[in-house]
Amino acid sequence: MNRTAIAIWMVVAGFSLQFFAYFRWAAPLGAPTSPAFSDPRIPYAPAAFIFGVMLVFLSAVVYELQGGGEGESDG
Amino acid sequence: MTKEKKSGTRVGPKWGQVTRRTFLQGVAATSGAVAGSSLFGDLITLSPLPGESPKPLHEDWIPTTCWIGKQECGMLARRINGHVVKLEGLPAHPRNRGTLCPKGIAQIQALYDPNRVKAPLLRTNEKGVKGTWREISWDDALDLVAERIGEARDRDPSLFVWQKGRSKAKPLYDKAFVGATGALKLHHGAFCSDAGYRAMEYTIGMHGVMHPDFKHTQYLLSWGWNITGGGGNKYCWLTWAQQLVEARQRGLRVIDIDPRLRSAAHFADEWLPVRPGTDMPLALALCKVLIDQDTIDRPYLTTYTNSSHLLQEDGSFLRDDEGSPLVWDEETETPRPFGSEGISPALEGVYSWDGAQVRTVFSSFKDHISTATPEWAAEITGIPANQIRKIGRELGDNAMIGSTIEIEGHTLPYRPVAIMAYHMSQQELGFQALRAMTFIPMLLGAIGAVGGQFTDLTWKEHKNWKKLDNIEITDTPNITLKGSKYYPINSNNSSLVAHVMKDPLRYGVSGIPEVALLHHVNPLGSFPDQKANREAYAKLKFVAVIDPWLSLTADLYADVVLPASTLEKYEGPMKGTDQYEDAVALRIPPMEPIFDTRSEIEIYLDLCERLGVLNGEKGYLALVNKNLKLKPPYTLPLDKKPTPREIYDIWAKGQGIKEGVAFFEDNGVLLKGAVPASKRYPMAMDTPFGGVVPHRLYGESLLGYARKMEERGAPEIYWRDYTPFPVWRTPTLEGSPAKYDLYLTSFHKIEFKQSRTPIPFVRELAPTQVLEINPSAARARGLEDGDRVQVESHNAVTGETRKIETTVRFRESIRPDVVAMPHHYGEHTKHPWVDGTGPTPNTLFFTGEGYVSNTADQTYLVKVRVSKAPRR
Amino acid sequence: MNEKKRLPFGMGRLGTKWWVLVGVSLTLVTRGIIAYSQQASEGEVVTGMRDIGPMGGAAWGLYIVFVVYFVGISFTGICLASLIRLLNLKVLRPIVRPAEVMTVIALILGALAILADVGQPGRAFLMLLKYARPQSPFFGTFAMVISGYLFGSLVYLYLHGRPDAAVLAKRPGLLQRFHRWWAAGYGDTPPERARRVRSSFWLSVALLPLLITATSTLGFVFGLQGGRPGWFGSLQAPGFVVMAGLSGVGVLILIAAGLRQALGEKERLNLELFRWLADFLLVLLAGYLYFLVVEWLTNSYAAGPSESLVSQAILAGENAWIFWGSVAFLTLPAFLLLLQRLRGRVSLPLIVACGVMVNLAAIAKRFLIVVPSQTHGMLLPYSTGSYTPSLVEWEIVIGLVGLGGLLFALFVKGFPILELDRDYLGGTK
Amino acid sequence: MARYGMVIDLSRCHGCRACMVACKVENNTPKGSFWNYVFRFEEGVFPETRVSFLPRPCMHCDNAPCVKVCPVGSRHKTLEGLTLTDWDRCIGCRYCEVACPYGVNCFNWKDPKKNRYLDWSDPSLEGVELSHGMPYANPDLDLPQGSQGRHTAGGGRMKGVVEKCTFCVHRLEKGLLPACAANCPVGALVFGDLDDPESPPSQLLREKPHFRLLEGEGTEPRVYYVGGAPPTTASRQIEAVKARVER
Repeated sequence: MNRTAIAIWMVVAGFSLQFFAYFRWAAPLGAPTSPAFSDPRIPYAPAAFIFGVMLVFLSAVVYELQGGGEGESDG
Repeated sequence: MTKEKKSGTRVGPKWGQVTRRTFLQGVAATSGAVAGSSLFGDLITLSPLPGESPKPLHEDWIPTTCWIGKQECGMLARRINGHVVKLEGLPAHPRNRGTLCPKGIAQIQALYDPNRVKAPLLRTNEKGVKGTWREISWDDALDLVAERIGEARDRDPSLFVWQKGRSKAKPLYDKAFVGATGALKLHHGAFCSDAGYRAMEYTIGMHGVMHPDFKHTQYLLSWGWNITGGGGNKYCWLTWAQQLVEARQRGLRVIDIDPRLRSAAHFADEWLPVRPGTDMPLALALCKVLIDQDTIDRPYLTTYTNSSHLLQEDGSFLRDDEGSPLVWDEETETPRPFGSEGISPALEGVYSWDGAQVRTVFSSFKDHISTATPEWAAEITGIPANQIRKIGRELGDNAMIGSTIEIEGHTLPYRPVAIMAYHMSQQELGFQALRAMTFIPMLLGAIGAVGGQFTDLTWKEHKNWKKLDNIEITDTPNITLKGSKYYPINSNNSSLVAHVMKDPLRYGVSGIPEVALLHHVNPLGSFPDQKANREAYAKLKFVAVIDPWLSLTADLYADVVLPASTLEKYEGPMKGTDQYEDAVALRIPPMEPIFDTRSEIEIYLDLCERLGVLNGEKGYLALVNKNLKLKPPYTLPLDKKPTPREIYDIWAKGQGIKEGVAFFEDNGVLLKGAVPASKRYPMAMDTPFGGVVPHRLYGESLLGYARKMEERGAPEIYWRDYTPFPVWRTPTLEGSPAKYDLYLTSFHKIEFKQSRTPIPFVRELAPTQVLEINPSAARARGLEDGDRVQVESHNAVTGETRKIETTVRFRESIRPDVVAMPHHYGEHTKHPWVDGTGPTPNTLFFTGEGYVSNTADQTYLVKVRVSKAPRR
Repeated sequence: MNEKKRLPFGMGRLGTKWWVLVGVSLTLVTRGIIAYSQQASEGEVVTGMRDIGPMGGAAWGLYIVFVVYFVGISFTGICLASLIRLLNLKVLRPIVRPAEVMTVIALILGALAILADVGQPGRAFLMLLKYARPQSPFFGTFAMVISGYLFGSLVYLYLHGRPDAAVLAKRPGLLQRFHRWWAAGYGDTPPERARRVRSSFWLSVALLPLLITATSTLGFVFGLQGGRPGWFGSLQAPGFVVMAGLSGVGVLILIAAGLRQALGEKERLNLELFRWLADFLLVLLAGYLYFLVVEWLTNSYAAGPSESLVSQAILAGENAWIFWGSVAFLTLPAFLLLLQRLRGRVSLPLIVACGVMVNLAAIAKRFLIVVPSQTHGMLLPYSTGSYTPSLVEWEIVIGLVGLGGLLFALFVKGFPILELDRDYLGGTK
Repeated sequence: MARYGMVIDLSRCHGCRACMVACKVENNTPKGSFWNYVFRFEEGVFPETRVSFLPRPCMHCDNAPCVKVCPVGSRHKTLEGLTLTDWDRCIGCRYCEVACPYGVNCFNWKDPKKNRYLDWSDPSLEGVELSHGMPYANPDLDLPQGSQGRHTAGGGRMKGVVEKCTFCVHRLEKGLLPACAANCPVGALVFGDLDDPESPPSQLLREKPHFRLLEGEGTEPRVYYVGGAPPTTASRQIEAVKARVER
């Protein structure tokens, strides 16, 4: 896969992760009337959200560091 | 008792089906499972560690009776593994019906308070300074105390004085112990409402201070009554509060008469901020309004009071040869003995008889108060004349004179107006002020009527009714000055005791006690005039103190301190009535004492044993039998020292309870059903008012006292207030120089009232001493809320001044010429929640001539000046 | 040349001034650690904070003030860096790296300040990853500001540092492995350069809105609270953004001035650059003063009774000296900078003084936002509360500032604090 | 399912503060921490003054600001209408505390074991087992509560977490009233199922005009007041307690 595709894929995946984590997996939004509002619907949804944010930024790293230059990434 | 018995506090359906659970032990669970709790705080959780089996907890409920206050509410102690974890109200108990006041709940801390006296203490330093102590064994302590008491008693029983604050088992302490040892007995009476008690005993023959018939009263003068802050007569707080609220929901109107809006504060429709110490003129003016508007109950006055008695010129009753007082019979136009059949006595009138002029008491009273107009009273009391008239009119309207009501088949007078008063008798003219106030329901015919004026819980003649009428004056009084030419009527603990101790010869007292046993009493802290008390108690050669905490008195003057239990003991029996329903209860120890403390009964049994007065026909046990009214076969054997539990077991069986004390251990309280109208309403009784008739509008014997006192050479200051009708005069304290421009009065708080104990929960609610002052008065002195101030009191008789420092607290609801301080600060020592909480106002009050009533009862009123505290 | 053999910008050489900086910082950090261990063992009873209500305290105090302050600084750092790159502002180019470093360090300090504040710091990480709720405005602070934004800034710093790292990676020495790791094979080839430019652009594009969102979220932490008079309001978030800009530019001025002094880089960090920064400051000051007037007008015109109590406490009560002090420290710089601008002069000491003043004003303003609404903004008639930071709180906060200095000092010695010129070491290439 | 609430009859309240002490003993709250607070107010200028009282438990709001802001869902609403704190989850950020307009939250500023009323570790109490640093600890409080089995009952559990009134969730489970309501000597605190029209609080609400505190904040409290008026800016607090935590 080429670096642009990977990067774009990561950005899309990251934002999707953020979206789903925020709106679908984390504790629901709205007037908190029951215990359901205190627990994420999927465990560790907040971690997924943060991972999504990281994924978006990591895409830039991947984009730049993806093999193909003159040196090997030893990072 | 199992917890299923606890009822009355359930909510709807349960959401979880939890019945009896095995509890995880808190300690094991938390501390066991905590990992890495150092730097980042406790890391969760409660599941027990593997291999650690959860300890089963055993829960049970023990019924008992509150120890902290005076009204003895029923309690349930929740125990876990034998230790009390909570005290709740006992639902069945009429006085509190499943609830407790803040002190009641808080007393759980007393059970575990490590600042209590935990073993008998022997003083190791000189007296008069903070004590240093050595713990000794009970045997050594009791031996020492008994030896010193015995040694004094052998010389003269009156060298031994027993003084109590508040005790809960009169038959075993006041009567049996005092009886067996022949001790001179002192108590807190003069520092309580005793002037009021004497006034009621003398005027209507009942023991108590005025309170209403809350189920029926419609119009209430709340006169210095401290419902929201402190309690009242008979009960310390809770029962009155419950009844007041129900009455308010029913539509009771409340008029609050008080220099400081506290009494019934939230529940008052109108506030009359009366100048302190001027209640008598207000009462007299109200009497005049009632008479002027003719809202008086003539049949009651004629039949049940001495209003119709004929007075001779010299102020004595016109009597027949047998000495019976005479009334003017309008039928025959002759004087006839009061109470004769078939006569129609005149209430008013001036008649000639036997060449002399006689007039009825009522006519004389009318003359006496002819100048007591609302305008006159307004000048003195600060209450506008039209407001006095309005209250008088409302009293007259609400009294519904002439109306009756049917109760339990009795047709009874219905007069739904009453006065509630308690410690407001603590003023120089307190005795006469209370008499004047009693005249108001007397004129309205409300004494003992349905909805009317009540005093005691039952209509039973008090022994003082007759005793006070028999004028007996002795030339050799003891330190109480009872029967002396100075204070002939007093509660056998005049507030003069300290002064007499200092200078007995001045009052003709030949000797003072040498050995004292102080039972839950702290005169140095809780009686006014700390200075006089210090000097007096310094004269005692040996002082033993029975108290759970180290009181100021104990710390300064005790030789031995005997640590008493608090709640954890058998004690009683205690009345459980709330006026309307009768009950009797016992105090049951809800758990084993933690410290080496003993119940007072045990202490007295041991002391009597050592003194050799336990057994025998006149011994302690015989007196206990007598005072508990124990009848064979349920009497204590006189040759064997019983345990307190055995005493109550026999008592309970004697009451017809076959389970004995176990009944109370299971139920806490024995309910005796509703108080019947025939006991509750005097007019429903076979002899109305229990035979206490006529009520004394005119105090003939008071005049007699004055004459005899004068005859024996007592100066006028002592006898001037012994007048047959209440006579207003300017109180002595007004003689202080003008710069002492504020009245200082004191008050109680619900957090401490009658508890005298350093309990952290309530100390936190009311942490420190303050001086309440009206902001306008404060600002005129350059003071702001929270400023430190110096309060200096002045004695108008001796010129002495006293000073304390405290903190200003603004209150709009106080007369601008009055400042007020709460009690119960600075009375105990060696307790982290009491040390440094501030001075007691008792430091500022004076006792002695001018600052006691004619019945030697304490005045809690003094002129002071308030200024910014000097910088240190 | 001798110059060429040595590492640039004082890297690797530990001079006296550096040791003094490190020594002072370490002292502060040590004191902070001691203070924090006190707090950790005794609990936050060692702070001046107490419960709102009967206890009459403020539940948030100096820690939260500095969370807001640190995050604000970081915002400006990355914001300026992005703008400079996006708009290719040549004059300001030299402060791009200091700004990026400032961002990362300030965010770390912000995160630590939050840890200092919470009662269960050990738990906080786990519970937040497990349970964090988007509905809580803190979600923004925790998830976006601290994690997302910190990560983003690190990526930004990292990628922009690669060319320099690549250059330095060629030099033998202690730091070679570090630089080699950082360079990650960057060869400065034209495609790499192109990628560099492209990713840089997109990163900036991605960062800027995140920044505004994140900083606004911090405003929402307060602005969404209807129950605290003085907090609720739509101006809260934009106000936070502008104030963040002020404090950030202020700190950047100090850093730039410090570097100019310490490194003797009078050419790269020239007065023109400071003029630009001063202009930024002036514009932001004007903006903020506008907000201030609007806020004050609104409050005095139609504030509810509780709002009035809070503004009363701020304008005339016990906090008045802080308020009027901050107003003075905002208007005085504005006046001085305007005067300087009109006279067409550039005075470095004056600009530095303005930087110091706006930072003090920023801390003071944050204090006024956080505290009086708690102590004086009670909607039930509790007695008025009070809050005075305790010594422990000051020590921890100053320790954090010290930690910032320490991290900066360490960075400076390990990586070029100013971007290397294109032809740097060109000869050896 | 029952949805609980409380109606406070101000015409009955004496301001005696027994509810505050009952709460303290039942819930083992540490020094300075008042889950239920009874205001004593004074209004007016002499002689036209008025004294009134206002008990303030947690309002258990239906639209609770504290629940909204809690970052970790420790503060939550139960199906029974209670607003509870899971002290196993609380991270101690005190956001609930600043969000609450009623001032009901209590943070454990120090280790509760070291914040008890007396030094219960005194050697003279050797025979008494201490739990949570006190001799009269309520064992029910350590148990998980409700359908979710969360640790929500009691106070003084651990350092660095926020606690507040739970309406005595552990007592409700046993079918008992909250300690304050069960004890109120004058029946001013009326507790029960507000969804049940026959429950005592529902009946009281039908009979008397009522209000809730800070109605304008939109918090929808489950605590109602009858028989009085809300405090105003003219209400001066008198006789404030000593709510202090010291080092």
